[in-house]
Amino acid sequence: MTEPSGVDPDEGCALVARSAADYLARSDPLARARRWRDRTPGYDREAWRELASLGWPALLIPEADGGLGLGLDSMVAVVRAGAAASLPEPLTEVLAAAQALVHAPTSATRTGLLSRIVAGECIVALAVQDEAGPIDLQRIGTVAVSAGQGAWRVTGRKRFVAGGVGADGYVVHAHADHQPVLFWVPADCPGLEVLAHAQADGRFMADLVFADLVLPPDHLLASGEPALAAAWAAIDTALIGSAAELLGLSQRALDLTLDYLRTRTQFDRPIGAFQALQHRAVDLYIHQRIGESVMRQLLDALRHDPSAELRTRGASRVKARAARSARQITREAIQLHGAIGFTDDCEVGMHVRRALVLGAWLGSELEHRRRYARLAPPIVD
Amino acid sequence: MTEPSGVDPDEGCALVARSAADYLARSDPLARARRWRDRTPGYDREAWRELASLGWPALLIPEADGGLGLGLDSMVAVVRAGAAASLPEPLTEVLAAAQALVHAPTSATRTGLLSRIVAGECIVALAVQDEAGPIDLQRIGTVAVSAGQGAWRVTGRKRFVAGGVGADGYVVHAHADHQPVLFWVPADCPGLEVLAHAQADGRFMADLVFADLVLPPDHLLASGEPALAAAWAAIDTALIGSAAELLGLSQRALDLTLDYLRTRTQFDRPIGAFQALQHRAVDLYIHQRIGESVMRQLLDALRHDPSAELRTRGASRVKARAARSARQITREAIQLHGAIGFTDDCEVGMHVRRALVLGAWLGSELEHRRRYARLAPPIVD
Amino acid sequence: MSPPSPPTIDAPADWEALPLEDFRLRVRTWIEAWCPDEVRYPAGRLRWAQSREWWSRLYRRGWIAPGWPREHGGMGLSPIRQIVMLEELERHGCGRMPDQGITQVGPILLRYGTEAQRSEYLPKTLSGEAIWCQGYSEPNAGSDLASLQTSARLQGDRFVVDGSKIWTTLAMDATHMYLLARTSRGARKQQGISFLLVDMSTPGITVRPIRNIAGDEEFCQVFFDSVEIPRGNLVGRIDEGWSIAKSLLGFERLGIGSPRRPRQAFARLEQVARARGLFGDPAFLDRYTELRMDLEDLSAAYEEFVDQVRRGEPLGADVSLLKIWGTELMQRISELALLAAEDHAALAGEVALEGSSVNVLAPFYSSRPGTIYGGSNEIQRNILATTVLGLPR
Amino acid sequence: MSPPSPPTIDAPADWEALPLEDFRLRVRTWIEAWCPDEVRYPAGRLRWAQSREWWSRLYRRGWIAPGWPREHGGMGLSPIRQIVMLEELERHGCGRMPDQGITQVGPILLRYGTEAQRSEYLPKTLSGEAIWCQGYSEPNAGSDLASLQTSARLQGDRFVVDGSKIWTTLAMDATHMYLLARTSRGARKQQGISFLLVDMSTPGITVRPIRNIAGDEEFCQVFFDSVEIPRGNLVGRIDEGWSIAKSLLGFERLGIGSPRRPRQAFARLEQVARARGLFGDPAFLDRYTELRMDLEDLSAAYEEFVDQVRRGEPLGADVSLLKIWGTELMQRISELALLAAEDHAALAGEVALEGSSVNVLAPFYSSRPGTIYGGSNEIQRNILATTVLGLPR
Repeated sequence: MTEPSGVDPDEGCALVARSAADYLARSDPLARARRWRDRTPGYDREAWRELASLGWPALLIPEADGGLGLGLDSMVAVVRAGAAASLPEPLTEVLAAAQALVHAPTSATRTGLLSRIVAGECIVALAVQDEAGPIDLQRIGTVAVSAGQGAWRVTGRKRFVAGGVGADGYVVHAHADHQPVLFWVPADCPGLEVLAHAQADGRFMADLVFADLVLPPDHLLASGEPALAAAWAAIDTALIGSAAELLGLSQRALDLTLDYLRTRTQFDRPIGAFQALQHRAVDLYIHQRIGESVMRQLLDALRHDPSAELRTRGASRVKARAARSARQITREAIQLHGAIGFTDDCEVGMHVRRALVLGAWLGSELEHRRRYARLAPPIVD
Repeated sequence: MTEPSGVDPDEGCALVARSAADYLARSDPLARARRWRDRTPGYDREAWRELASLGWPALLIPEADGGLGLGLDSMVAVVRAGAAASLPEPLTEVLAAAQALVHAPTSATRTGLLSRIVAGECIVALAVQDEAGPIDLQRIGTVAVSAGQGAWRVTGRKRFVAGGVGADGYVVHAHADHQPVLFWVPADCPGLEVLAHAQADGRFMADLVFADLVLPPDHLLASGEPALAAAWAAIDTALIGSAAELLGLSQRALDLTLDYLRTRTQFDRPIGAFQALQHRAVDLYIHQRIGESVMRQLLDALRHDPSAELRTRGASRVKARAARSARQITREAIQLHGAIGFTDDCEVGMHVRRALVLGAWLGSELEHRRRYARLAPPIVD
Repeated sequence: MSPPSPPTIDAPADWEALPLEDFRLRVRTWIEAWCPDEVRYPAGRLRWAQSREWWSRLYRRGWIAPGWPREHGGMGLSPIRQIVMLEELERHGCGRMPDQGITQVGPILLRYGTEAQRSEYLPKTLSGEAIWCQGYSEPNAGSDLASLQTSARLQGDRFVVDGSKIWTTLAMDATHMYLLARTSRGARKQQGISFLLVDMSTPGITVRPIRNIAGDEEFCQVFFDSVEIPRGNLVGRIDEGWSIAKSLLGFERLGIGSPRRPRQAFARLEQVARARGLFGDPAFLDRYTELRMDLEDLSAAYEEFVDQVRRGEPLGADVSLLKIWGTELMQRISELALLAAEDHAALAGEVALEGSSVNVLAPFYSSRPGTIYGGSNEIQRNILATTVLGLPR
Repeated sequence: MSPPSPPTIDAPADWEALPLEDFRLRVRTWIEAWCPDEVRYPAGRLRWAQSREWWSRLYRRGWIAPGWPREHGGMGLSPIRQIVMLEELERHGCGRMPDQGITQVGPILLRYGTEAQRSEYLPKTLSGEAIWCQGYSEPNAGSDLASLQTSARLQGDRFVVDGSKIWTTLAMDATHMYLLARTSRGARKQQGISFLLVDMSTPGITVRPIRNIAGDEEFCQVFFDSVEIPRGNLVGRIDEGWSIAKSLLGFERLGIGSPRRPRQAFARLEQVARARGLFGDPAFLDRYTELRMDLEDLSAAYEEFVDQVRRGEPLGADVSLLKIWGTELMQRISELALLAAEDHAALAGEVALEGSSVNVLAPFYSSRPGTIYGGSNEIQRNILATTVLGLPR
């Protein structure tokens, strides 16, 4: 993980969290999310530039590359708050894809892209999946062959590219010469077709179809082990970010539900006085708290041991837990709101739909429990 | 299934159910169960003779063999009522083992055994398992070879023989000449060792160890397909019987719990007035009702189509359901009783422990769901 | 596609005279021949525009009102034959039409209506000229329906209605509403409620569709601003509408507890699992089989209540157990379908899944209202606890 | 086996002066050297006869009362070091001794006792001469503890106690009891309760062990028939015992929520699964991993509360969430162990399982009281709902 050189990381994290809270309080992201949903790209490019002016896309980018050089704590704080506020911009998606660049070897392409990302001029998305199901970077679905003079000819297809509609380009995982590689693929590259799929939350995923797309030599970002390491860094960042979003939205859904229970009256009592509902609310609260603890423990552990091994295992653990908690909380939030909870006007629905998307993105809770079982040593000696 | 020749089956079932209720009401089987638990054989041989005088072991034995020739409905009614009353005698066990004899080809051994069973002079147990886990009659664990002059020499071991301690003999599944066979093995046969294992409910299971045990020719009850058919008839009867017991004991545990909820007061109210407990009680009631419906549907279906296929599939279905319901109900019965529910004095514990045993006997709910999935055609066209 | 209009068939004068299985076969054959494709396996409730043709065919056949007496244009079927009819419609995947006039208003007018009300409303309800919606729930009277506040003040020969109703299914398609309104305040809040018939074109009525979480508009809020309703539209006696509304329970509740809807969700789960190749995954199979057996066992319980109807016995409050088990099962099925769909579960609408096209989220969304509407499952549990289990209030 | 008695070790005068990890290592090494095998991984609570030797070793080492001040014979440890001590005992599998004198009576006497009470009881509590049991619950005061009825009438210089206490853990081993009894009736039922110390050998006391569902006798009912107790055995002020009893909550509740007990059950599950060869079964692995992660995630939450203690902050009511999650998780673990054991789950006691010997049912039984005692999980949920979530009472 990147370490800030100047500012104390805890201090940096606290500063960023405060500025995020300020921004979210004054900019009504919920209204923006409603305005943009089901319309490509699903978010507001203007707003993205404002986020960039707050430094959000730069959070995890090293200071040497023009970023803020903060740690995952800062990302978690910001995307968590963003999700609670229904922020529609693809922040986790860009932060994750940028991590692939951060972990790629130094090159002019890398330097140029990172500075454009920091400036808010470039929205980049991560394309690592060939099909649904467990992510497998050994699978050869997208292939690059030499097109002469160091150039590459790419054919194949990438699927489920979150934030991929409206992006300026993609970090694409492919195979060349029996090696995994990462390419930079600009969105306007001839031979690239971007197919938009509507997500449950009103945003869009892309399928990328490469039909004899030709890339210049300098668009190869990394190959071999470094390419794999960079891809996994990006994927883990996406998982930890999605877990943070899930925790943020489930906390918000829980708060809305508790407010409703306190104020809605039926049978001449606030419905929150009914014991059966109280007990269910407590179970939701426990789920939320357990999720928060797992995230906090992971961030603490990564501060002491920023190894890829720990990060990958922890990413699966926290994604599985946060998805589980958010599933329970968002579903019960509908039920405890009653009919109103099923309406589009009710904010709860925003969180329900977002939880559907995040729950499935890059692997369900089930898939991540399985992955964790493969990665983690046994618990009892 | 056997069909009665003279008496109307519904009529017969109703008569038997009434006499069972009478007997159970006056004979305090619960006290007997407490008296005999943890003491071999775990039940009262005197009481067994009384049950026989009521015709219970004869229920499923054809009239031609001296039995009552009633259907599974009658068995279900009686063992269900018996389980609700904590009857400790091995009724399901004997009824099931006798089914193996009923389905075996006619022989003097068969005739003699059936008449002794009807008379209450012979307690017989079924020995079909070589080890824990799914029952597999193709597995060759117990082997018989010729001992000359038609006699058989048996070696091997059978496990988890419910009702096997104190029995007068066993219907034993073995392999001879690469064929499945069923033997009659009297308890006093030299070379037979009966190892007693204490069950959670205070009764006993046996392991049978055959050390060069020699059986005369007429102790071979069946071989080949008829042996398999007879063994499966017995196993299915045991499963349906155990499901009926589970339903009986879970109904009783539920009734005790509802009574407790109505009468126990805390915080100046009957605890049954607390909504969270009400809702949990309702969930138990629903589990119980679903279980009853599955049993009723199975018995109805078998009246119209008494095929082995339907019986085997239905046996797994009803065992899985009844075990599931009884698990939920007995566990919650402890919790809803509070500390008193954890004491030995409280009747609930009898049902909790019996449910542990029946839940595991001849396959858990999980195993029977898997078996059902293998046996049953898909649900949706 | 079937031809535009079915021929007239000589029907036996008395459907009850046919043996039950013959009756079932006749119904099945006719449905298969004449049911238009557009009403089969819809994603949600059918709108009136989608239903019109099928309604009209059933009407001309004389089959639009299975439960009504024959002298009023119904089929005069006994409850069990009504169930057979429902089962055959379900079997063919026929969606639910805006049928509350048939299932609710007709029976109420037959029991409580005046001769004038019957002759005015029954024929046009049959023909589809009058499409009814239900005006019961209010923003502050959901689970606690009896606390409803929409008022109907009697002024001369008219009631003047003010207030609003909510969660009114497809009110935008309806020509009429049957309405519960408060005509006075009694000691108990169930008193003082009256049952009124309302023409939706009356001035002062505004219908606002409510978009739901899935993006559809099935429900509406209906506003009443000094809406004048002729006194003759009062059904039964004034202030005694609550017992009229309650009289429809029982047989209705059996319908809510039918395994039909969870079975549809289950079919969707199977479709997803097949496309994803999950039937070779033992862990998936365990989960799948558990749900499958929960569904089949729901059917066993449902059949038992149907038998009770068959024997002519009234249904007790215990029938609610079907609704609880069935609606919650449908939610559990929809959750497994999401897991089975993996990444596809993030996508809205129809999704291309290894060759087939599936709306993965549809069962998830459509399983939500079931636990809330028709008396929420919390209310059902309260009822079962006190009336069936005899726990203290 | 370790030698019969540990040597005397020169201890640093102040345990707090050692760096935390050094402290942990010292504790660990000593426990490993001196803890007798018979107190490790017991099936249930340790009886006094089993505990005596271990108690005595800890006492001689000066480690029997980690939380007591050093001037009273304790170690004077801060809360976080007490937790380290507990963790190391757990790690080594040390069973819980009859330690209520140390954890409950000592702190109460130090805060509310008189000088005479302290000098009489503290030394013999440390040495194990006085073994304490708790007399709080009554047959009609379980969840609703404040409704207790056992009476203590002040007559001259004595209280005369009548009534009975129940669910008294290991009362048959105890020499003394700390008792809540009613000395008067106030407007609120929490008023009028007093906190008394009782010598169990006083005439009129009868102890009846209660056999539990597993066949063990851990709990007792204790009957009081005109039992005379010196007035000097009153702790704190008369009628104000409720607040004394309540003052022990907080840190105690963290102990109840520790992952120790579910972790023991989980170890049993693993033992069964290994013997049954289930780690190759994908369906089992899914279930196993879910529980495993629920357990690890409980540890994450527990650590957070421990950190709170480490920072010297008081624990809030939210700590109850650990108890709810942990005790219910332990039950879920025990259910999977039953399924994993297949037919063996029918058998009582130690079962031979492919070479190893396992008591398959032990986790099932021992997971039951956790959701009932120490404030049932229902009560805990009530408390969380109203005090933490701010839901209306």
